[in-house]
Amino acid sequence: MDLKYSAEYEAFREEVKAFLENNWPLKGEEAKLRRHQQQALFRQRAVEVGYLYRSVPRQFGGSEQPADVLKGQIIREEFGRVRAPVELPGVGTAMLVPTLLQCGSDWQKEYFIPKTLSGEYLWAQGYSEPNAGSDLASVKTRAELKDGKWLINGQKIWSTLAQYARFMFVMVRSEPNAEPRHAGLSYILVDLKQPGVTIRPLKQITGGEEFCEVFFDNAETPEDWIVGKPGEGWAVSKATLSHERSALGGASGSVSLFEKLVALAKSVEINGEPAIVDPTIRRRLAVLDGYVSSHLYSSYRQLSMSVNQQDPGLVTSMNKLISTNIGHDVARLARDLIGDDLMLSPPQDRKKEDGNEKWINQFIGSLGIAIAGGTSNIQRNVIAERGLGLPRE
Amino acid sequence: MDLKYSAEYEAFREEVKAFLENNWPLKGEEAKLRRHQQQALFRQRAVEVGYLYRSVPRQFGGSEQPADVLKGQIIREEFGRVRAPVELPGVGTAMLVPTLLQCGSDWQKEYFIPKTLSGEYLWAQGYSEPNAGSDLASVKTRAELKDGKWLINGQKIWSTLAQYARFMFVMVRSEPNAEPRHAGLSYILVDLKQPGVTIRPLKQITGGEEFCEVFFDNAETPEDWIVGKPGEGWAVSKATLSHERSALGGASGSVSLFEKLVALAKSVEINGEPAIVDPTIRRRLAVLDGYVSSHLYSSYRQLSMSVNQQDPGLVTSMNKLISTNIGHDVARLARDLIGDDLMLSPPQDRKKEDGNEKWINQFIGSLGIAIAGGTSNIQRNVIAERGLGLPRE
Amino acid sequence: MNFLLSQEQVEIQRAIAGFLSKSCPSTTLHEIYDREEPYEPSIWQGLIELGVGALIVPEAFGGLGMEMIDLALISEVLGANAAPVPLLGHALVTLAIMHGGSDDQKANWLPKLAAGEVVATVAFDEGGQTWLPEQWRLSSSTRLSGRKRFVPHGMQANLILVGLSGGGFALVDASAEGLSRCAQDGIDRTRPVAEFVFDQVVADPLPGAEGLAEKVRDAALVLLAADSFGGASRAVESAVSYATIREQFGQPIGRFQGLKHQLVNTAVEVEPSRGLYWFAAHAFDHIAGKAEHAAALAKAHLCDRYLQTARDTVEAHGGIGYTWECDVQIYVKRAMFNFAFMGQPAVHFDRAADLAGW
Amino acid sequence: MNFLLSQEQVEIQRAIAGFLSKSCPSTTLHEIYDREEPYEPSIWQGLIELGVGALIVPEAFGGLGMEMIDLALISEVLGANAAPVPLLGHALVTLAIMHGGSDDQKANWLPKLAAGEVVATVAFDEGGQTWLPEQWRLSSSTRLSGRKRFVPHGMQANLILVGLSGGGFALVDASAEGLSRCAQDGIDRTRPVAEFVFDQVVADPLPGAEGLAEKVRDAALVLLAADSFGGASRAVESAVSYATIREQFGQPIGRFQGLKHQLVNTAVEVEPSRGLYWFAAHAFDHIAGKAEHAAALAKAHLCDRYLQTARDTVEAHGGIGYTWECDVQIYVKRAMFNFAFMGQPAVHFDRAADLAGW
Repeated sequence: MDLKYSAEYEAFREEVKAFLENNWPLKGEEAKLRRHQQQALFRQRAVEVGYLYRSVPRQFGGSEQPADVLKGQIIREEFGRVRAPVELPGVGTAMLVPTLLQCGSDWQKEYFIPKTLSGEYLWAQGYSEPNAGSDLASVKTRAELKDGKWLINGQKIWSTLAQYARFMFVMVRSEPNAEPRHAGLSYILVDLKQPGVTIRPLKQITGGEEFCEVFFDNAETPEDWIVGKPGEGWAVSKATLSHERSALGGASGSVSLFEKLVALAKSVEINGEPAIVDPTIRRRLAVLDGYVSSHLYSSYRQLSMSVNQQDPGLVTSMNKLISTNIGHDVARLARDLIGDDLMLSPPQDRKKEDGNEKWINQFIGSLGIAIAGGTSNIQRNVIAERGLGLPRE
Repeated sequence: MDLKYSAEYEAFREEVKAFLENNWPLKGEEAKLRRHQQQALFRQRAVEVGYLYRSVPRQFGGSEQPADVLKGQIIREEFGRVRAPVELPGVGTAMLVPTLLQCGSDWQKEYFIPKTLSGEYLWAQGYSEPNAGSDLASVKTRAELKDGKWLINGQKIWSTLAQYARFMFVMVRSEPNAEPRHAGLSYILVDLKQPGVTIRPLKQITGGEEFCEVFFDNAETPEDWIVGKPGEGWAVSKATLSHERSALGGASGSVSLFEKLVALAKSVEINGEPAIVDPTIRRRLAVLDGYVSSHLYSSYRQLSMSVNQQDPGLVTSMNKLISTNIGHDVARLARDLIGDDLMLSPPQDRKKEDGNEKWINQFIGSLGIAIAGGTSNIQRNVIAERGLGLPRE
Repeated sequence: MNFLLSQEQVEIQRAIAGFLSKSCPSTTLHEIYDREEPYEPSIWQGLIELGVGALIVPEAFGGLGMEMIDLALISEVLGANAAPVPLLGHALVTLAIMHGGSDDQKANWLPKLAAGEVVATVAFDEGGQTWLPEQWRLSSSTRLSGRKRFVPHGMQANLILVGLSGGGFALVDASAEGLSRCAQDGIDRTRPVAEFVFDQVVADPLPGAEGLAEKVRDAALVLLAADSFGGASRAVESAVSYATIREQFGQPIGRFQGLKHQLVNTAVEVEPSRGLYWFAAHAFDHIAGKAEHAAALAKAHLCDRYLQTARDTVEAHGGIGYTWECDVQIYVKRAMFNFAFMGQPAVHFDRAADLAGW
Repeated sequence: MNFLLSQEQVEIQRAIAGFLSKSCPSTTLHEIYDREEPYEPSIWQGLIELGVGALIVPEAFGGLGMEMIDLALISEVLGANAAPVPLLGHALVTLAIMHGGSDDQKANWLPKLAAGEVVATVAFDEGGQTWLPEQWRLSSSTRLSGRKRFVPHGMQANLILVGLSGGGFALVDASAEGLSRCAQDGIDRTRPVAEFVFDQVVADPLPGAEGLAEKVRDAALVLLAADSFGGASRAVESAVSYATIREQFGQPIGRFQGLKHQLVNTAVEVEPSRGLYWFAAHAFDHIAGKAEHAAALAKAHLCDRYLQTARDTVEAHGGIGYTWECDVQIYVKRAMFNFAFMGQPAVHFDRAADLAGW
């Protein structure tokens, strides 16, 4: 057990630091570019030296580095420290690119990956439907091959930021009679900028609009915009490349949330004294510290085991539920700390000068986290059956 | 809404009080009798004036009074206040007598009820089996009619205090081929003092021995010791007479437990001060007060509705779970109040001079309450399906 | 011993519920909710016509002379329907004038309140959770200067009861010179809030009475508790009903024991607790020695349970529960208002502990 | 960055687990548990032979010179098996002599401790939860008078480390004149406790060292935390395994989502938390500035979780879980010991809050 990094990795860390010192923030004339241009420029340079998109081949715009979980972690730590731009967020880079790398055809890789990595192509996800939330096998959206094109009809929902996306990867039913039901699914790519597609943003409980309903009414897509073969959609959607995605299981999010909560407790008052000295608040923070520290050390262990090609087992299936539980605990404590500000709406565009009402976003958002990407009960089923080995229903 | 009793009932209360003043504790020579003799004498007099066994006809040793939930409640309150003996506890008076009154034959009532009420006949319950805890339909213990006798073979478990009982009412499978399975059950009475019956007390987690395993190896019982007809066991076991059992749903138990807990918090110290002034203990007690008071007022409402022949609905199915939850909360608070005494064994025979370790009985016993008479999950199914109307599994 | 509603009380609850289901069904509620000024006078007016405004006003002043329990029962129904009406302020102003007003004030205001001719509200909080009479600092003179926040229906009200230092009260006309009102961006759009700044505003002090401020406080706590019970019960019902209809994996989700048991646990947190507000309302008028404790405990327990229940209900609805279109969001936010208004549960649990005499 | 056990550490854990599964399977454990004196020296002797006694003893004194993490890993295995052995006292006495003993004391005792020639224990609590060095009042002289409670394996030990006022220590021979020992009726029969009364007992004070008492305290907290993680994990495993085998309504009860989700919730409370004791044990030897906080947090969190987990496990077992014959009861009671010994979680959560620098 050694919580320090080895000399080799410390040297790598110094390299990363030196790169960052020279390259972020941009200097001179470049510092006058618009923010997103600065970010694009920086990302390009970070790819060149091998720090971003490490699992993507150079020919598709990646930096093609051997997988190294620890280097990935060091890059995240150091980039985070100076708030340098990291890999673009979103389902395009996180889901579509790995899927194409594993299951896509050559032209699909060449056509889609580089512009997805550069941010030119934004993607939306088309999995959930009104009656198939966590139950993909129930997908009803149809795709029929007709005159060399897929004709698509149906409805998707919970498609994050689809209103801004250019393309969608969609789970469709192309083989209506296949049994079992999930054998009838295909994974196809669709251009959203066409008359057959209607996108309706859903206003969410916080007032923001992050999710959309997407309606397909004889929308079209070329025959070869399918990833994998017809009927392979289920398998394609499960494909994950061995890449360097954080093995931390969300622990850094838990830690930073907790740190913000402690800062909040220091800044507000209860009975005329800083809340942090209130005995019940103090005790509750310490109890939460137990959970947050558990999550953190658990993530250290998962990271170390990944590095050593070991399987951390049971706990990997638990990460989302652990984050969810911590989010709920933080929400309850924040609720009790912000006092009257609980009666205020959350600010729609975050600004530095926002008051405690910005915690409303966390208070309500913690519910969204519990629901998005598989509700807590779906998580529990997975943990029970895959993790604990309890009998399937 | 009126939390006082009407004049009629206040008059009844005065009557009860006057009776108690004259009759308990016993006076003069009678006060020299042994404790159980005094209790028996007192019970006999209380029956004569109509205060105990009110739903049982006079001919069987009861006091045969019209059902009156409020009078029942007043009797419980006033007898409780002076700690006068109430109806004998146990499954004989609480379950067997009402069942016989509703489903028994004349000779069964005459033969069994009076001596059960007097305490001469003690009963054990024979429902659960090792593989049929909450699932009565799975009962495997066989009874075959042979030469005018039932021959019984099988095993029962969780039979409370069977080691002291004379008789058992047993759920047996008499019609092995009946469908559905519960149509094959019969409700029979068995004399436990015979060679074919072996009783083995189970030592429980607290060290006491309240439950038994009972083995039947060609045990016998006369043909007419069946209650109802063969195959009617399921229905017979569900029979309940309209009697005056407490409509309070265990709330008085919750209240008195809470009062003891507050007394404990006053008597022990945390950080050199009475625990009752510790802010976190104080807050937790107040939160628990919310639940206990809810239970109490909910019981007032149930009582009032019963009196007025209204159905209190949903909440009646919740009483056990409410008591269980309060028991768990009390256990956690007691645990934190008794400090080092949590490391001590519970006293086996309660004495006045027992220290805080007597709370260990509550700490562990609260788990027994959660399990006995249908685990909390079985309770949840009942509430969900009968109370909330959620679909059955 | 009769801890039970009278037939009359049951019928009043039914009448209010019936009126709201017609005048303010979910679609109407959402429409009002999304307005720039989320207020619809006709609904309040309809309730006034049903006698809600006159309920506790003494008969001598054109009222019905009923009790806190009757008002609380209505508050439960309003909570169950998340009704966007100014009952809370109306009730507290009425009570304050009834028990602490001068004869002139009574004669002037009570008939108008009973008839719904004024929309009345209360201005208590001065920032930093100063909800309780002993925390008010606005100095009690006939000219008021200072600030009050979270005034419910503050932009709609004509008559404002202002809490003053020492637990006094003064009435202020909403159009008085020197009073500036500013809508706050409140989370609960069924009871929109405003911030008031007083600059030498003419005020009409109530002569007051022994324990008046405490009585008004306790009334607020009881009404919030009742509203919370109603809201929490409705939230449970809606989750149960959704679980019965919504299918996943080929069956109603309410058949899955996981969700089923969660719904039960939530219901068990709510259903038994109505007696807390019943008892507190009853004690308010009939058991002086227990009124304060009961009000504190009811507010703390029920507002706490309501918010947790509403959150649990969002989760039980899955993705739909997280949308603006779903009714649950309205309940979550009403629960947030009830939680914080007049002080958080923590405050009242601690008060209840002190009042219990431990 | 390597938050991982070495191959050697994994093998030691396996060896200890293997030994216990042979020498102290459930049947044997119950048999020892039900003895008048619930102690079986041969099991401890077997562990000594595996090197457990010598583990942290410096090589110069016949030991293996290993670290707290190694000892804690063994403690986890002992906890998982509810092993009825005096490791806790042994480890603390060894540490105290290693870091605070005179040369003579080291030379005299460390080899004997390594070889298991003495059974050692600690006498800290003086009643009223006086577990921490600053709470000890027994006056530090060469003649001890006073009382100590909850001495683990107190009736079996030959060598007792007594905590003294000011955080000092003295060694006492169990057969010393003036020392009377009396078995307490402890709930956890895997670590039977005794009360000691000292009446002018000859004692051999340790010269001591800066921070010695705190080091011994932290070691105790870490070892209790590790034992608790082991016990809680085993409790979860046994509930999962029972749910897989036990049938009701014609299917394994673990197929019912209600129980299934409860088991998951329990597992989620336990599985991620092993790092708390790993980190605390690592910090004990390597990160001075974080050792106290980490030990306090590990003890508080893990002993708290263990007891709740053990209770949940009883419920998951239904009626069987409530019997003396079921293994779970042994874990419930071991969890009760771990919860209270060295001070309840509340004490250490509050210490952790202070040490976190908030």
